[in-house]
Amino acid sequence: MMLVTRTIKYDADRVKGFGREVMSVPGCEQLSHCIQCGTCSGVCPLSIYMDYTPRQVMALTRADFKNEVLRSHTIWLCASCYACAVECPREIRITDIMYELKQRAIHEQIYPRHFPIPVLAREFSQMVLKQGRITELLLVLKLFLKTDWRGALANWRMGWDLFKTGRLSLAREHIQQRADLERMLAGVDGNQGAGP
Amino acid sequence: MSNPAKPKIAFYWCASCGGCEEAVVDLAEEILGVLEAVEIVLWPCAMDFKKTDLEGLPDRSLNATFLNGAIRTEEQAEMAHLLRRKSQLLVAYGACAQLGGIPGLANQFMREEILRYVYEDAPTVINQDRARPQSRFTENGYSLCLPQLHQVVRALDQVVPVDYYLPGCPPTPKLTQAAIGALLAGTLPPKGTVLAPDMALCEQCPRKATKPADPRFAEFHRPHSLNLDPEKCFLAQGVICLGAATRGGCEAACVNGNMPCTGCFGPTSRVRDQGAKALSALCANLAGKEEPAIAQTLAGVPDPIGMFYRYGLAKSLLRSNVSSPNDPKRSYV
Amino acid sequence: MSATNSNHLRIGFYICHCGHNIGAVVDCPAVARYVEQLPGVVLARDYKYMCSDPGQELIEKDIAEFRLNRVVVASCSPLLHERTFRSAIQAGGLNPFFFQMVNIREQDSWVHADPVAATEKAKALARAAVARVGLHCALEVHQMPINPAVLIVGGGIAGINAALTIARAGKQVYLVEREPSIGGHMAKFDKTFPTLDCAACILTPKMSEVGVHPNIKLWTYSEVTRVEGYVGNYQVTVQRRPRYVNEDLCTGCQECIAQCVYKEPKFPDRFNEGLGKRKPIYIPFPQATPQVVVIDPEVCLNFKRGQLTGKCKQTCLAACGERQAINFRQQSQLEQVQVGAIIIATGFQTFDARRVPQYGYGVFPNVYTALEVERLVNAAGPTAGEIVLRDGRRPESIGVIHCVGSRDQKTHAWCSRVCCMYSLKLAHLLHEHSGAELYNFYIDIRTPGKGYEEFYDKLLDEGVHFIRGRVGEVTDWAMTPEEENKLVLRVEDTLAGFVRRIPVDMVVLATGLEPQADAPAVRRLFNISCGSEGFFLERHPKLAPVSTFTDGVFIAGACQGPRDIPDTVAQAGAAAAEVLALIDAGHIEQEPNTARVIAEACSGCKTCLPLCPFTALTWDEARQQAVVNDALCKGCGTCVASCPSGALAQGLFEDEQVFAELEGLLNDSLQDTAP
Amino acid sequence: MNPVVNKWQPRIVAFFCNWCTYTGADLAGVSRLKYAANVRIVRLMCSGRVDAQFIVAALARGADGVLIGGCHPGDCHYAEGNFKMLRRFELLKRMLADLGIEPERVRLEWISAAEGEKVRRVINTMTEQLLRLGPLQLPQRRAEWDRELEPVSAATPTQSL
Amino acid sequence: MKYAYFPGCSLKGLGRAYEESLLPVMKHLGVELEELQDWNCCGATAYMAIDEAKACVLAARNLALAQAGGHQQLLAPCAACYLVLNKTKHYFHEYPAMKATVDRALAAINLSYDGNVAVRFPLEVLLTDIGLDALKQHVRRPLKGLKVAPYYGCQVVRPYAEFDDQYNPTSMDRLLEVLGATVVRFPLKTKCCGGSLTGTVPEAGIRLVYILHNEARKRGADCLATACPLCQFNLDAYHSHLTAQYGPVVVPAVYFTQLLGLALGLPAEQLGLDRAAIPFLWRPPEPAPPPATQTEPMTAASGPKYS
Repeated sequence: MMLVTRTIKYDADRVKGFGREVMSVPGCEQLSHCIQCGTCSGVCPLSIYMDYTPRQVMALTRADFKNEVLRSHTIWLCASCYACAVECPREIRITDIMYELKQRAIHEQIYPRHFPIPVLAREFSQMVLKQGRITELLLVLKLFLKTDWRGALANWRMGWDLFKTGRLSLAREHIQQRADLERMLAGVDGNQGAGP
Repeated sequence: MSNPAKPKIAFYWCASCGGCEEAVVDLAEEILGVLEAVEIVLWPCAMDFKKTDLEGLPDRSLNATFLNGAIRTEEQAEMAHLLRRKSQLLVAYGACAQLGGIPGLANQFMREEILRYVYEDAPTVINQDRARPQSRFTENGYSLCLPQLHQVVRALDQVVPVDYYLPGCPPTPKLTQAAIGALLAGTLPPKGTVLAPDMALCEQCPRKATKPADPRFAEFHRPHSLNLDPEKCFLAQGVICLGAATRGGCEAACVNGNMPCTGCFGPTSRVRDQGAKALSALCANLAGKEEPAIAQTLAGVPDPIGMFYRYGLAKSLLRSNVSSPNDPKRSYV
Repeated sequence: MSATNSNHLRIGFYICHCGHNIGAVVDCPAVARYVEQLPGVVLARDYKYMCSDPGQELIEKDIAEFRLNRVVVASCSPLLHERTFRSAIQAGGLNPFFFQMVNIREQDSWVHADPVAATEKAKALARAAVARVGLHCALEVHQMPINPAVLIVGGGIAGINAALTIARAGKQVYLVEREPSIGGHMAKFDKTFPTLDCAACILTPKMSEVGVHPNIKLWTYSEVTRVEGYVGNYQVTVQRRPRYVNEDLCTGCQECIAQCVYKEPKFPDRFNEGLGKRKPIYIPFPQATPQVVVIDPEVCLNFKRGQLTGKCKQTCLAACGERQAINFRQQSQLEQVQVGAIIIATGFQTFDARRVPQYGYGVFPNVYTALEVERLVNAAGPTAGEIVLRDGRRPESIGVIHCVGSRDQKTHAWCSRVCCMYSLKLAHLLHEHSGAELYNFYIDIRTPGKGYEEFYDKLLDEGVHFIRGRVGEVTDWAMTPEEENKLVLRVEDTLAGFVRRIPVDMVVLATGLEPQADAPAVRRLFNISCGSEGFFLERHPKLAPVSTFTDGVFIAGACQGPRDIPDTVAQAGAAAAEVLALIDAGHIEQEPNTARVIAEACSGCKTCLPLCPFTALTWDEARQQAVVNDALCKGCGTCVASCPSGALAQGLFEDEQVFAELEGLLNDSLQDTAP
Repeated sequence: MNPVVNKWQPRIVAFFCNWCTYTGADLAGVSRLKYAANVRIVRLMCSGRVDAQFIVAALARGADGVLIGGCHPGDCHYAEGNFKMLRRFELLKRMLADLGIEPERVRLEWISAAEGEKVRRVINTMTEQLLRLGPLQLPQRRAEWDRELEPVSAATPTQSL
Repeated sequence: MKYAYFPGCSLKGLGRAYEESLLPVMKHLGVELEELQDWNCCGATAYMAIDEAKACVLAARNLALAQAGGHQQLLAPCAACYLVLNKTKHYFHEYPAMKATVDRALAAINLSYDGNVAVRFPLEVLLTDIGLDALKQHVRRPLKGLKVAPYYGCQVVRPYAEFDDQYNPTSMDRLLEVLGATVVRFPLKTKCCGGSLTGTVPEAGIRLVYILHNEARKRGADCLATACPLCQFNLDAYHSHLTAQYGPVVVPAVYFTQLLGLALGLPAEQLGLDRAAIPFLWRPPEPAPPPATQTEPMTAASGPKYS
């Protein structure tokens, strides 16, 4: 027997004002000018893996379909190569909009559990906050431990390569003025632009 | 001894240099004729009269008053009103009375600035306790009062209504005589008239023929900076002359003295603001087409106010420095 | 201000609601009530549409009934309806210049959102007009004779049509074309959409008619270099470049071409977009008008870098024989003509596809521009209509990319209007000529025109693929075997909702239309304006679409904005009609805003003399004063502003009128003097 | 400052040339661009017609700012009228500065018939600048100064002619 | 000439071969690099995803440090750092709010940034500040016969770089030609290498790496020249995955600075070439005898007179 799901959207499925909110963030203003030409998807190296194409994400965002957008894999697959941003005929900074959407997804805790990318982003930023610099080995280990530890095993050979060629140091990188970071970032309100 | 037959005339001076008084005297022997024809009841710089004498006269008992000088102080304003009341005709005599004149240039500064400079900042002043003249001063019972300086210098008709204007710094004897003549003969033009030709000076300028038909001013000189050709139009020599923007009637006195016209006769009847008009005319014929070139040419006009409003600032549309009270650079009193 | 001398004044004030255009923002009745109590005003009315006949009649009636001697109308821009109301007032028996118009639509109700502020502004503007109109004086309109000859710049389909229309009306036409032949872009096209009739077949007859028409002086290979004068009386200088062939002697037999020392055509052929070759001596294309050969001094052996060397056998001379039409010593010459009106029909140029590098034009040989394809599919083209690619292959699949250099902020923001339709046309022709599989990649299909949508339907029926998506890139790297040695288009099929890679043999770029590179120079030459995108600016988008802000200069065709052939021809007709209406009147009325010297005031200071760009100001030696030549004065008023003793005055813009206007604008105190 | 100032709105008098800037202002209207209602436009045939007298008269009569709009250099409908204005403007600016009038109060802009958007931008920015500068209001200021004449005239009333 | 030098985390870790080749090369060319005192992580793309404001502030600290050190020029060899620092500059100038945030944050640690420090990329410095003609003079061992696929990656030229074309950059091509190498036309020169996706979503990331290798190989390249530590890592470290998934497709991936070093005649072992997992064993032929005119390493200032 065939399983069917409802695909129709009711107005209740929208989060009214979401689109405007996003467009009010620095770098995202141009979204309102989108003509849905699909250039972004056409040049996106990862669009082939996305559940929604970048164009669709633009449309959904503008149309207030917040949940659909923030739950989509698209925003996490964006590798920030900026191809879309430079080719968009309406000069929409799609990459920046993707960042904004990622921030909101993280802010609202609605991204796929154990989905490595947001975890990486979080681990990365925490390490930067604490140490001021990144120690790649630690970062990778944390990532695997927090997502799937089998991944670490699967990659043992690569790890060995890197170690052997002296590219993975166990030394922990950090800056001297670690206190500075805190003082500096204390004034900065978290998630600026991510709205309420 | 006062003779009812003779018309009564008064001469008075306010903020002025006295040059206008000289001009009256310059009537030379003609003055005798005048003295024959009229009775002078007030002439402070020549004869001794008291304000009380004047106040004693019935209103409108003076046929005419020739008042020179601008109005700068309370006292001058008061005298202007008094004379207005006593006279049938009030004549603004000379550039200062007509336009504010040289004293009007003071309107470039706030009164307080002027006082501060004169009594404190001027290099030659020693005045530790920063004393300023007081308007009232009492010393063992005697109380003296000093007239207050007004905020701005005014032309006569900015204080009291004026019937006629005799332009010039000073007016020429010819114009003065003609005016008195017309007064005596009762052939004066309609009130409000300026008693001089209503055509710009160029018309009677001896150098008119040498005026360039296509000036493209690239550089301006100041009269002292080169020795001037006594025949050639000043503009042709790159020296700014306001003759074209100034009422004639002076017989081109300055030009004949090989100096450019500085505008003491004021604008013609069709111009409201002599300086702005002169500026519009002169600048239109500059050579430059871009800001830098234009600015370079205009660097030859270091002091536009002094150049275009030498006599007319008080009577100009803007009248004076307009710095607003909230301007830190300036201070009101 | 008028308050002082208002006793004799009887001013009528009218404020127009213009439907909701003004009425919805400005409280018109309130303004009327306010103006009614201004000095000199005897009546003030508000009315729905002042420009309507009833509106005008209302004014006429009131003038008689209330003995009005001045009229003020507050409505739209004077540039739109000043003449309308002046004639209404004239009909009412008043001098038409006892009138002042107040612009409360374009410059008030349409630009301000706040009704209160807009209404206050309307009051101030009305106050100013009332103050000003009191000082208006009766003026006479000067009439000036108009030269009936017409100059037309550009010999494309627009210029050709305008020229023929005017010539048929019996007027002398000078048609100037930059290229060696007239015909413009249309001559290059194969078929025209949507009817698919052959461009040459419908254009050639018109071209030859231009060539032979007694009333048309055709100057090809020529450019206008100088324009002086004013409406009705322009002096135009035309430079005719040397083609090294005497047009009157050449019969177009082309023997010379056959006999040229170059046995084979060797040089890229502009007319064929470089796809074909020609000899140094050539005729641009078979139907060229005039049928006269041209010698290209850049490549002719008889020249070196354009300079005559005589280092050639000059076999062409021999071929021409005693006709002696060929003249290597020919120099460029200047022609002077007097005309009363000018039509500019300089057309467009196509967008340079190299500016969109991701589509690989100039990198991949098999990427073509649409104009190239027009020649490629043309039976008279370099391949005689065979679709043979630059690399010799015959395409099995072809992709047509729409909107190249259109609707793109980084190149041109505008829609070029014709690309959709010509892309459909080319898709059809390419399919017809090659049997290849056709893909059209579009953002939106725009077919607004008679029979256009039907044509789209026809294409759908022919099985042409339409993929809604702007192509990301054209590349030559393959992911799959079938992509090897192909051009691959990566695009989102936005209707299907996923990304596709589509391999093709040939790519056609539907390049957009843009202003000619020298449009700014032409604009300056004729003293007209350009829009922000660079096309020539019409006087009014709806009411004066072929007029410009310079009287007597008109525009037609794609020089004013992208448009297709039907629209261009229609516009050319409109321009021709405007010109005929202008010159058939025999004279033009000159706005009485000219300058005048007040004789009893002019001191002869000469300040004004050098200021007039039209030499309307001259020196009267006898009277030692300046004098104004009314016919030459264009009424700018620069001299008036510059007269140091106020001895110059300007009709309609007297100093006192402007001062009164300022007084009115700024004197709010009048607000309190309500009765 | 005092409450009066709060509801004070600057008044700008604009002298626009008929061919470029006035038409550009019409275009702004046709394009329904919204801008500050503080401007009052006076139409002249050419910016070259703008006599410096007009500018000072506007200021003297109570304008807080004056805007002059002409064709771009090289585009003047009368060939060079806009240059004549530019030359006057350069000196006028200095003259006004000497009289304490802030340079922002008098502005010369080249605006073509196609630049409705620029009309909007210029008028809005100028309005903002004037709001920051505060009122000029010369007539009010004169009245305030002329009060120093009152005691005298009160003491000795003069019959008017 | 002198530049502040911002290595970034990668050049101390996975990408240390980049630094190991960059420093000697620059030294040899008379370019003085002064490492930024106590620099911190630029924030990179990951941080942008968490908090744009914080990311900008982090990056701004480095710009401020450069300014404090009296530098006008900041050299950022890592493409990601280069982009983030530039992006921060842009936001700093475009958005007053962002500027205010940055100013406030920096003030808290007694630093300030006036927006004037220029962020430079090695390719840019080599081509514009030194110049190819001057560089030519330094080539000791031309890379004769080496076929190189120039791979810029995305963030070197997009979206902020002004020194080269966004669609078809050529600076590396021109450099490699001067070094005597044969540059193959590589249409994927600015395509994405997968970035961090290789680790997080391998099926997506590694496919992108494969495409690059495959196309380079098909075009007969002996190696891919990269200008970004992450690109190099992706192209190099996943070779076993690639071979397992797609068969023998990999070509060596080296930093353009390593090739430059070889051409300048610097000893191969000092260029970190041995850090690659896919061995790059090609070496240029023996040097030609040095021209008489040439003596001590030349500085860019004296450059032109040789050319």
